[in-house]
Amino acid sequence: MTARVGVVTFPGSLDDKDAARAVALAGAEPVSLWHADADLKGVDAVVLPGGFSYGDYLRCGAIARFAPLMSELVPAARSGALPVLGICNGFQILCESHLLPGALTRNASLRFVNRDQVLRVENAGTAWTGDYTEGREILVVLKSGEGSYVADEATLDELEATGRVVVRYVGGNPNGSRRDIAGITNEHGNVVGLMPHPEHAVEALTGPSTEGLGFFTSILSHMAAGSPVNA
Amino acid sequence: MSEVPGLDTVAVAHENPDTPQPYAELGMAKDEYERVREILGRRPTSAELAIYSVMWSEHCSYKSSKVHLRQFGEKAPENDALLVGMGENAGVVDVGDGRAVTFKIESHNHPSYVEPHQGAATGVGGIVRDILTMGARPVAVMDALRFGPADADDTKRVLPGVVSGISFYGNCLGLPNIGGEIGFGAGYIGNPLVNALCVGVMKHEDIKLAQAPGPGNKVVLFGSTTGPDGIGGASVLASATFDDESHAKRPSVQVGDPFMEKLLIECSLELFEKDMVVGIQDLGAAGVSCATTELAAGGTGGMNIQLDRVPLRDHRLTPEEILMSESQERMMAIVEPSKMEEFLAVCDKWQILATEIGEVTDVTAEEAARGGRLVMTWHGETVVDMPPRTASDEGPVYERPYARPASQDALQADDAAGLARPGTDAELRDQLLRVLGAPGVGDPTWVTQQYDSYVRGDTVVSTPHDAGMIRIADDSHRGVALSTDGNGRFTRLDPYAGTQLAYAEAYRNVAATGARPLAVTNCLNFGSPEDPGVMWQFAESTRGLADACLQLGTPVTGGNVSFYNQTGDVAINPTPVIGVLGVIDDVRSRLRTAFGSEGARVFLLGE
Amino acid sequence: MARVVVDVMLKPEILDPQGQAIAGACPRLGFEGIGQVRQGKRFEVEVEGEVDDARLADVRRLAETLLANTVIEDFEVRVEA
Amino acid sequence: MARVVVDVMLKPEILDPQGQAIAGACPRLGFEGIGQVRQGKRFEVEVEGEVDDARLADVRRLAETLLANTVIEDFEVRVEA
Ligand SMILES: Nc1ncnc2c1ncn2[C@@H]1O[C@H](COP(=O)(O)OP(=O)(O)O)[C@@H](O)[C@H]1O
Repeated sequence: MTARVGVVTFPGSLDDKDAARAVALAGAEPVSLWHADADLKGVDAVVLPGGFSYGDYLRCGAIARFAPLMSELVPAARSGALPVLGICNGFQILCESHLLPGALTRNASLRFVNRDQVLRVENAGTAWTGDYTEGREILVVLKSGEGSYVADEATLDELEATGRVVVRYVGGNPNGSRRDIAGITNEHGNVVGLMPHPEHAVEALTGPSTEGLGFFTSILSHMAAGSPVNA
Repeated sequence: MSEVPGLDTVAVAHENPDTPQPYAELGMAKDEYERVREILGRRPTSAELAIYSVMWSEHCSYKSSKVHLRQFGEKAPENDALLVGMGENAGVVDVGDGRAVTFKIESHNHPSYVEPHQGAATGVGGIVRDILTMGARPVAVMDALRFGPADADDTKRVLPGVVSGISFYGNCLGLPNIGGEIGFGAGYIGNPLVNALCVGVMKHEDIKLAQAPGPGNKVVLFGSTTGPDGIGGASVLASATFDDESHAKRPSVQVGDPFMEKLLIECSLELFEKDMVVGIQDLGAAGVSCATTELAAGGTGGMNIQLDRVPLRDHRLTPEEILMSESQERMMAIVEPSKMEEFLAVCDKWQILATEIGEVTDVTAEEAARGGRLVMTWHGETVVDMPPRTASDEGPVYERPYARPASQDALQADDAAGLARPGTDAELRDQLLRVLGAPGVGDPTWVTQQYDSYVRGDTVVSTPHDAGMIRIADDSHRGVALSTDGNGRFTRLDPYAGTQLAYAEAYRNVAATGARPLAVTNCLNFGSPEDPGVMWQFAESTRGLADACLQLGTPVTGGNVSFYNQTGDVAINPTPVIGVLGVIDDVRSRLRTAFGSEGARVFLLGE
Repeated sequence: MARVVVDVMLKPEILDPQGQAIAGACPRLGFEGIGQVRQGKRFEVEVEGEVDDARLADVRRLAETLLANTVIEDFEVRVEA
Repeated sequence: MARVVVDVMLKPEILDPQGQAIAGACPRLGFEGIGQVRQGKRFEVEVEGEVDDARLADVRRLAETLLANTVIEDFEVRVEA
């Protein structure tokens, strides 16, 4: 049986359909999850998609963090059992929920930036990056207004020391993120958050490349390898 | 006298026929006011005056442009693809596979000058609701912009604000921005142009119309609460020249909430899918006035509204202010009583406030002949009792005088032959650099980088290409391509040919992607229609577009007119912005504006 | 260096979607008895030298031209105690 | 209804690009003698009933869990005079 990957829709989620398409292209079954249902429908993994949940009012992800679904998701993710990928707004929600350290703040340019972006995969050992090789550069899409990753120096040092920086910007820092960090993981490697959009680089026709698909095939390989799922 | 102190009821209007009324301040001409009195057989109440003043404003009634716009219908080419033509919120064309596409471009020029960010943002919001109202899912936006010279002080205020407004609203709705244009010119100082286009996709059977059939059906207002946004905006803001005084008064601007609009879109689409509405209208410039009169006029002609039920953000609002409010992100639906419960449940799911504010009524034959009967009460007292059709469809129509300006000959005589030619390599180089470095020619990445072009995952072609293209279905490779173009300088020199050139450019841009041009929308940005020279430009421009559309076989399906783009008596260069939509059976065969491979041969086609 | 604070709030008649979203979230988070919430901006401006009337007038002008959009916002200037 | 104000500012060690942009614009606009500028948020929260210590504690909890992200922001709660 193929893996079932939930894609959560919050009020204001925008890239949910796109994430579901990427899941399907990778060969998994996308399952839509609704923010107001405290029910993960027994999925094997979850994607928190991009968008402007609750209009990004107050702070990006600040209100979505309190959705009923999150009360199910957070403990499962924290324990290491449930793989969760947060993309863009999803990354912001993961930080606001304290599943990942640090925070995302206004781009240094103070403007929204939409561009094709090269990333270097720094950690190919997470649930979502196993199909890449370490050091590989991939071309995906970056589109965000509050994508500047910040954390205190001690946290940054620890992330580096423990290999928890998952992807880094290459070819110029687009938003002022500390140490060019584009994405990070938790200590179990099951929760990954990144600002750029791998799900917009899955089809040659509509994306700058198909090199983002690896995030979605990785979770299938991870399942197949019999890693703890909903243990 | 009325129970509510100061309330101007129909009874009060009868008792005090001679109370002076501020029709002029509301932008109404004396003879228009007299006509209202004639229609009603008495003086209007304040609420009725509010309705007529916004509905008969240039912005809503097209009173100066109507006689010219008619050509688009009269000269329309035979076209089997047209499912809904001009006159509805937006035109609808058949694109095959049982799918249809609706698209339209609209201006938000004056509000964007007053408050660039909010003005442009709410411009996007408005056109998106127009498309939604047709029953379609909005799938992409474009924007055509004009500013004063790039180094002018006011441009530094207006341009970043407009771009951030479009970016903020469009991105937050999850609509990819697939193209547009930016131009600069002296005349646009104080008169920036912000024209926003939206395209939506639906199945043929999903087409919705603005009508209120079936006596007993409920009138439901849903979306945002009503506040004092842009009160008087429809007639005062959108139709009057900016002089220093009105600038100082700074009318209360409309503020957009794209998050609310996103919920409204999803909520409405679910309501459509579950077949829970029989008629629907978005609340645009003329708010509740427009929605009630148009829905009633499109249905039985009869409607009762309890105006005090309209949920307010500011409890001090009077009936006439509620009627004129331009608060954003609101819709009005006509719902069968048996479906009300389910309707409210869907709204609740999307956290959308929905309020029943009245119902559709029957009218007698006599009332129907007069234009129907719309009655509104305020805490039980009647403040409106009027034939809605007289406001929505039977507004004034002007045959404005027009004449070719005497200066036109001199303008045309001053042609390129009189310009100095570069004599040396250095001069040639200098000229080339000046052209390439001109703000209107240079790289627009500073702007386009702020727009999300990828969201929805269906964008096949977008910036920097000449046209945008999106895939419109998951189960086929069908797509549509769109381009907007306009050139105020050409149109100034020759309004007839200049408009045709803009159309031809948009047409070529679409054709060059591999799509088949199918239909046209347009936003006509001009100076004051009261100036015969401007009116001549307008007449020539519309004639040019209608003739060209007939020749190339693409009907005009809708559009928008923006007059009074001028400072003092100096009008902008006439700037019709033409949008062309084409269809492509297989997006995988699309072409882009780039040399595909090394060694390919390059041909120049045409003269 | 003295510190001058500029508070910028949306005019009361202007829609404040952020404030509304926050107020809407309160009951869901178990905060009862919260009425309207409005969100504005707070600027902390450090000015050189003494804050006399002329200096304050400067900051007021700064607030008017740059910090606040007076079409939709009101502002207040005060010296931090 | 009483009004409680919550001021939220970025922690001093967190970069504030908005404040920097404003400070940078000042000399260009002819404002001299402006040092650092920092931009934060101001919330005006209307609470029902009297503002006693329990009420204030509520608002402080609201600030801590929702209005501020204490990873990067500090906040202050006070009753508006
Ligand atoms: N330039 C134009 N060309 C063709 N149709 C137009 C043009 N301007 C307006 N229309 C049509 O007139 C009708 C009324 O305009 P609309 O913009 O819907 O009014 P409102 O401002 O109330 O939304 C629409 O069907 C619109 O498409």
